Amino acid sequence: MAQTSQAMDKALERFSREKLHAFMREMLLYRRFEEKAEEAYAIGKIGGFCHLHIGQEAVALGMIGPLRDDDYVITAYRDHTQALAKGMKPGPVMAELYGRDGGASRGKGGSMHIFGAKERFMGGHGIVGGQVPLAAGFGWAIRYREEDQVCVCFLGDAAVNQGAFHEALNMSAVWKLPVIYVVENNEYGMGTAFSRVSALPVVERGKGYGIPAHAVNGQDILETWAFMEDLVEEVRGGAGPQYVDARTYRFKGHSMSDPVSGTYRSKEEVREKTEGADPIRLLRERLFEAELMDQDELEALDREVREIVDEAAEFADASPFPDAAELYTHVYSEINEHGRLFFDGRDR
Amino acid sequence: MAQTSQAMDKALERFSREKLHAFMREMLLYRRFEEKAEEAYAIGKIGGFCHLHIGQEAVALGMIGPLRDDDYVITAYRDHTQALAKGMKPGPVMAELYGRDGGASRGKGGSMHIFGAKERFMGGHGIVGGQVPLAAGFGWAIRYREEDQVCVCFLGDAAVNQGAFHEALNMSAVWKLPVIYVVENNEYGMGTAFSRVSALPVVERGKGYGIPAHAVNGQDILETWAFMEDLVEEVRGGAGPQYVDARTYRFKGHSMSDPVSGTYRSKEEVREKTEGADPIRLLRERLFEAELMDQDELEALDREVREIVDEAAEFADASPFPDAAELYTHVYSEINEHGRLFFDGRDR
Amino acid sequence: MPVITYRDALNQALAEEMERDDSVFLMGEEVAEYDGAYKVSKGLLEQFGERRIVDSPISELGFAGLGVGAAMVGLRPVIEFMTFNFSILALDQVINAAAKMYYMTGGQIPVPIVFRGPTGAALQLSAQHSQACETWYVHSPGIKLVTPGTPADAKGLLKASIRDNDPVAFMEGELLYNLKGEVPDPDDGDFVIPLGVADVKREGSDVTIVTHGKMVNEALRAAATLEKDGIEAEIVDLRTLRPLDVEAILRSVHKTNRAVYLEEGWPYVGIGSQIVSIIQEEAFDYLDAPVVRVTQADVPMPYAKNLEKIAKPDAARVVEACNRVLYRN
Amino acid sequence: MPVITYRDALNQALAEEMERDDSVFLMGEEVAEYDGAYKVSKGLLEQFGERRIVDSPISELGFAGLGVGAAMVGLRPVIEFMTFNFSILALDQVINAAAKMYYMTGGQIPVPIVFRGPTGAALQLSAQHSQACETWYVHSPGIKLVTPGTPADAKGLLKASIRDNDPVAFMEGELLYNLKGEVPDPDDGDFVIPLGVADVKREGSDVTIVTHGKMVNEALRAAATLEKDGIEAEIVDLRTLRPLDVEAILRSVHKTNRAVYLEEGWPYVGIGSQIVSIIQEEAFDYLDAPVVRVTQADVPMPYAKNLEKIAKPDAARVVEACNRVLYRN
Ligand SMILES: Cc1ncc(C[n+]2csc(CCOP(=O)(O)OP(=O)(O)O)c2C)c(N)n1
Ligand SMILES: Cc1ncc(C[n+]2csc(CCOP(=O)(O)OP(=O)(O)O)c2C)c(N)n1
Ligand SMILES: [Mg+2]
Ligand SMILES: [Mg+2]
Repeated sequence: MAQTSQAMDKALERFSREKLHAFMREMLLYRRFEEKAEEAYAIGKIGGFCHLHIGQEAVALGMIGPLRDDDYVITAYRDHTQALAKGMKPGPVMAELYGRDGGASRGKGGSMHIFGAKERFMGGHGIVGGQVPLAAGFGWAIRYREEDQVCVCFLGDAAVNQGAFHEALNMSAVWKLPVIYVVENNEYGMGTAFSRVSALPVVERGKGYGIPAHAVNGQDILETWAFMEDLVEEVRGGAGPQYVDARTYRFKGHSMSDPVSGTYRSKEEVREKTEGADPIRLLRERLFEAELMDQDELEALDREVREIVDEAAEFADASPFPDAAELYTHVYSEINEHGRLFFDGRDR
Repeated sequence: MAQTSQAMDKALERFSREKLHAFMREMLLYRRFEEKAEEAYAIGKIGGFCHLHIGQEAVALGMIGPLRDDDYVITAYRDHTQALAKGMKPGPVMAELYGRDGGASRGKGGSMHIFGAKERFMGGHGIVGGQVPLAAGFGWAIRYREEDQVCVCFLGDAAVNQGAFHEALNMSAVWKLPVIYVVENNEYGMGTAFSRVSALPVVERGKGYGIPAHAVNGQDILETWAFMEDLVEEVRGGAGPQYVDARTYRFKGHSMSDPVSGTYRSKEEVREKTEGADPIRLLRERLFEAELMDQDELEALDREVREIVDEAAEFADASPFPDAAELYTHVYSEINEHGRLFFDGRDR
Repeated sequence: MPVITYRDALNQALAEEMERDDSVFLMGEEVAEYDGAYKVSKGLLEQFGERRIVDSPISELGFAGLGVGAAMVGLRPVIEFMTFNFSILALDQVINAAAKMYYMTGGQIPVPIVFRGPTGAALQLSAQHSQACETWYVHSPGIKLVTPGTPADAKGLLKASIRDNDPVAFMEGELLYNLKGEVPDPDDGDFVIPLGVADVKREGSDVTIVTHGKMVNEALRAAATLEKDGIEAEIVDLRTLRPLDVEAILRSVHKTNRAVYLEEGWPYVGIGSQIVSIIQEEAFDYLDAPVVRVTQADVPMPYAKNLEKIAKPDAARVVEACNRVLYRN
Repeated sequence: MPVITYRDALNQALAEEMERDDSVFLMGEEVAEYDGAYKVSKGLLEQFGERRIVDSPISELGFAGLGVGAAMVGLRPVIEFMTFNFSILALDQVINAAAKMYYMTGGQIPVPIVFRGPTGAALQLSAQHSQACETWYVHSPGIKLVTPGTPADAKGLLKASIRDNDPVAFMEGELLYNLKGEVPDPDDGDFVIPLGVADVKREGSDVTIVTHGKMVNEALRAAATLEKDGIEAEIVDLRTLRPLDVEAILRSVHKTNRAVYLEEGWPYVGIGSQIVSIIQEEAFDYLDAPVVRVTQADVPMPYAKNLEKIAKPDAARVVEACNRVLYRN
């Protein structure tokens, strides 16, 4: 106990009080944002698949926070909080979930396809593992241009069984691409425990590529942030690709249409995790214990982020649905002057 | 020198004189068969892509010879000698290269698609890596039926960079399938050295799956055979999937249309290998040295296999081209009584 | 006749065929412990055990190929794609292995496998999850393609597909799983619908609506509207796209002299283009108007509810199309 | 004008565009050290170095995706598939990433990439290596498809494709690489052919042969035969299949009232089915006979020389088809 507590203190020392408060504020923002999305989904304002990141906030913040604005981030469909972490405004993100014209992707992408080109948040991808080669492409472009950005590519634990992962990791190693592959290892792909479909644990699955593998406690923001801060500098300095097993847990169902627990994981398991491994709670306990934050401060932060989230929802609500004419915009970025590009008369 | 010589003797001890002669005879057969194919290709009797196995005979023989008749073998397009090793008759194999009705696949498959269902030689596949999941399927079926066959799946070194390889190896490990994946590591995929497109050597590329990895000198028939004899029994006994880096060398160009050497490998390198690592020469030297074979015996064996190969070529030559009506047979194995299955009138 | 859902009809078909033949097994993501992402395999794990109901890793290319391999040596795999959208990753094994195997082995090795799962759009699943995949599968000889639009067809055709000795792509629909309809009682004997037989879902003499899959239901809605206007539409549900019941199409066109093709997918080189081509070539003199096609808008599927709605073909657009071929405005 | 091969025309186009724009690079199997499996990139490694001419591992899905990623952040990758047969493995990245990206980002992220390589059959390469892949690529909105049949078209269209801001599939032919033809001298200025403009490769008034890619040359042979018989065939080479020069097709059909579609690929839901559908819908009253299609036999490509020959569409069959639409026997 005493030892743990000491260790905690040590970890805290690395960060200023402001920074630690900012960590709390950010993670609260992500949490409240997702809760708002959950609410909105329940009343039909959001449709389709909607995958919440609740429980995994310390991965998003810790792995993205230390990046520069011009670094790249890409992930799968569970993408809301990563988008926020990379600097996207909550309003356009929420409006995208609502499918409105003010959405980041003009309402065309939805929950699974949040993009912020300006913020270098590169989506939001729906095919499991599909984003991994794209990330290698960003890394390729960085090297090609002889620049010093890095790319962080998130993927789920289940995605390591995709061929795309294998091919991309090998290429990254061969060409020493500045890409950090972060597996958000929440132990399950939908209702399937990782260990049931993989003979080795996540951290070992990067072994065949000559890429350094790391494991980190993804529920501890102090650990994820510190780890990433160091790693990013190494990669920026030319260390080449990295593979990170970020151990975390999904508190909610796979998507809004799936149960939180069931045949694939027990209520007890979920309770144990939500109580014992909540990144926000863990940070709070440590900050309170070290007297770096008190209840009032916490509540003030929470009020602040709730307001932001409410505003985001209001922004989304106020944003119009896309005009019908938008159906045919953005299919091509270049409309060649000759020939027919569309084959349905476009007279809808 | 003395040491090497002793080691040789030791390896020889495992096998009877008859067996050792059979090794020589088989490898000579493969060699002569391929040389005949080369000849036939040069005069237009064989067309398309034709990939010779010359130089790699000790892999085919050593890895297939120890199998039972009811075990499965599958490989890529470089498939002639594996087919022979699995018990297919040289005549139908040659006739297949000639594209004749008497060919193993009735002339429809050609060099890249030799199949012998009866002999459980499962092809002959043209998409790099494509045969690997199929092999897992054979392993699956063996387990499903609670039988005790094993499957040997050959693949080229370059094929380990395919996603199919990754996905199949993981599944094999999860389900403990009785499949031995043998990488015929001839150092090149067409004109690309393996080390240029992979950050780790072949033997390390199986690391991420929890599958035992082995390396063997693929030019030494005594080694490949002994190794496989033991391994097959382990796998038959339930040891699960295995991964083998069989180090070998392709003496000819990638296919008949490619140069033997060029920008990607030097003449010197090829000369060194063809002289120093020819599996037939190596065996001959050892047998002669140990006085287990003499020049006359060798020549008799060679005459014998040349005759077989000549007969195969005669068989192929005498076999008619497929009848035009064969164009539409074997597209479907079941012609449903209703509806149209073909859409070109079939009136050609 | 009992009224059951399309989902339960599929479930019955699977259970009956697995009961009947030990070589049939089901593999795919979430099919076992989770009862299937859309609960099609509900209860089957309990009934048949882990040997035959198998959760796979998310490795579409890999497990499709594993299935092909298993079929090559005599098993009868049913491979579930959670949706056919993801099957594009597996297409190489479907086309280059499954579809071509029997031919390139000169008839030595048949591949009796079924690839099944939903195709096309559900609701607001956006561009990567809303694709009708028929064209990719049907273009290639060597494979059969089945697209049932009702519970009875789902059951009878899945049973036939599992018994078929060739690779069959069997395309369902997320929005169909809850659809209810009459399906013969299992106690009344084996209910199998042969591949290659279209079904006239509604008789009519004024215009033919040819369609397949879930659009059958949209066609029925359109026909109901047209009826109020005195127009009797005949609905030809192709049910299987390869083999294709060309005679059924021609029979109806000979009667009505006007045809509309309705499909969920994109227009360019869609199934409809092929049907138009057949009608044009084989019923040229019977046509009183060019065949009109109703399809998804020629765009990736947008997420926004209002855009998605106008991107999808619907009954109203079918009515318009029928009016157009009838030269009514 | 200089006469050069189709291969050299492509090589010139690559070199000129790489010279012009540092963001263009070429990646694929064997493209660098080996000068390309078909020598299209001969000398480019020497000229542009390893940074821009890159040998990839045999990882089609991976390097196609890497290319898409690089394009998303502003590079202009040219991704070579050794042949499009192997690109089926990469189709997910082509369709689900490249083609849909601009749309699902709401116009934030264009994907200026070219996927190129040979499609269709060469000689006796058998089922897995002889597939015409047009249908798979053109069905999906968001991608463009270019199929040049001559050296000049190869050069002018490849340059346009590289400059285009959308994903372009650029399909060549193994049997075209040695084809010679006139190509404007590079010293006479930039030679670029806009996408979407068909080319009448031969004028005629009796029958229209619409075609694309390497079949253009087969059509020319057929026209020469027909000419001896007093039939003047007009050959409309589409050159690009998306965008499609519909006007050029209609113009010719209005003149000849008869049309044949010739393509290398399979018939079922082939490009021809779509062209028939367009002609039927937009030139219904101009047609004196149903459009006839000439395609590959609806079978996987056989290896045997004699079977392969009859499986492929050829000039003789085009002549037959023309006679059929002309009601001559
Ligand atoms: C190629 C592919 N196969 C299947 C799916 C359906 N699917 C969506 S998410 C998912 C589970 C992914 O789990 P994981 O990668 O661990 O990410 P997590 O959801 O846990 O964040 C599946 C099977 C898909 N989107 N893409
Ligand atoms: C998926 C795929 N990509 C590319 C090719 C073209 N190709 C045929 S063989 C080959 C090289 C394979 O090398 P390797 O696996 O080492 O086998 P080897 O030829 O050395 O026996 C390539 C690139 C192919 N057939 N399939
Ligand atoms: Mg997970
Ligand atoms: Mg090799």
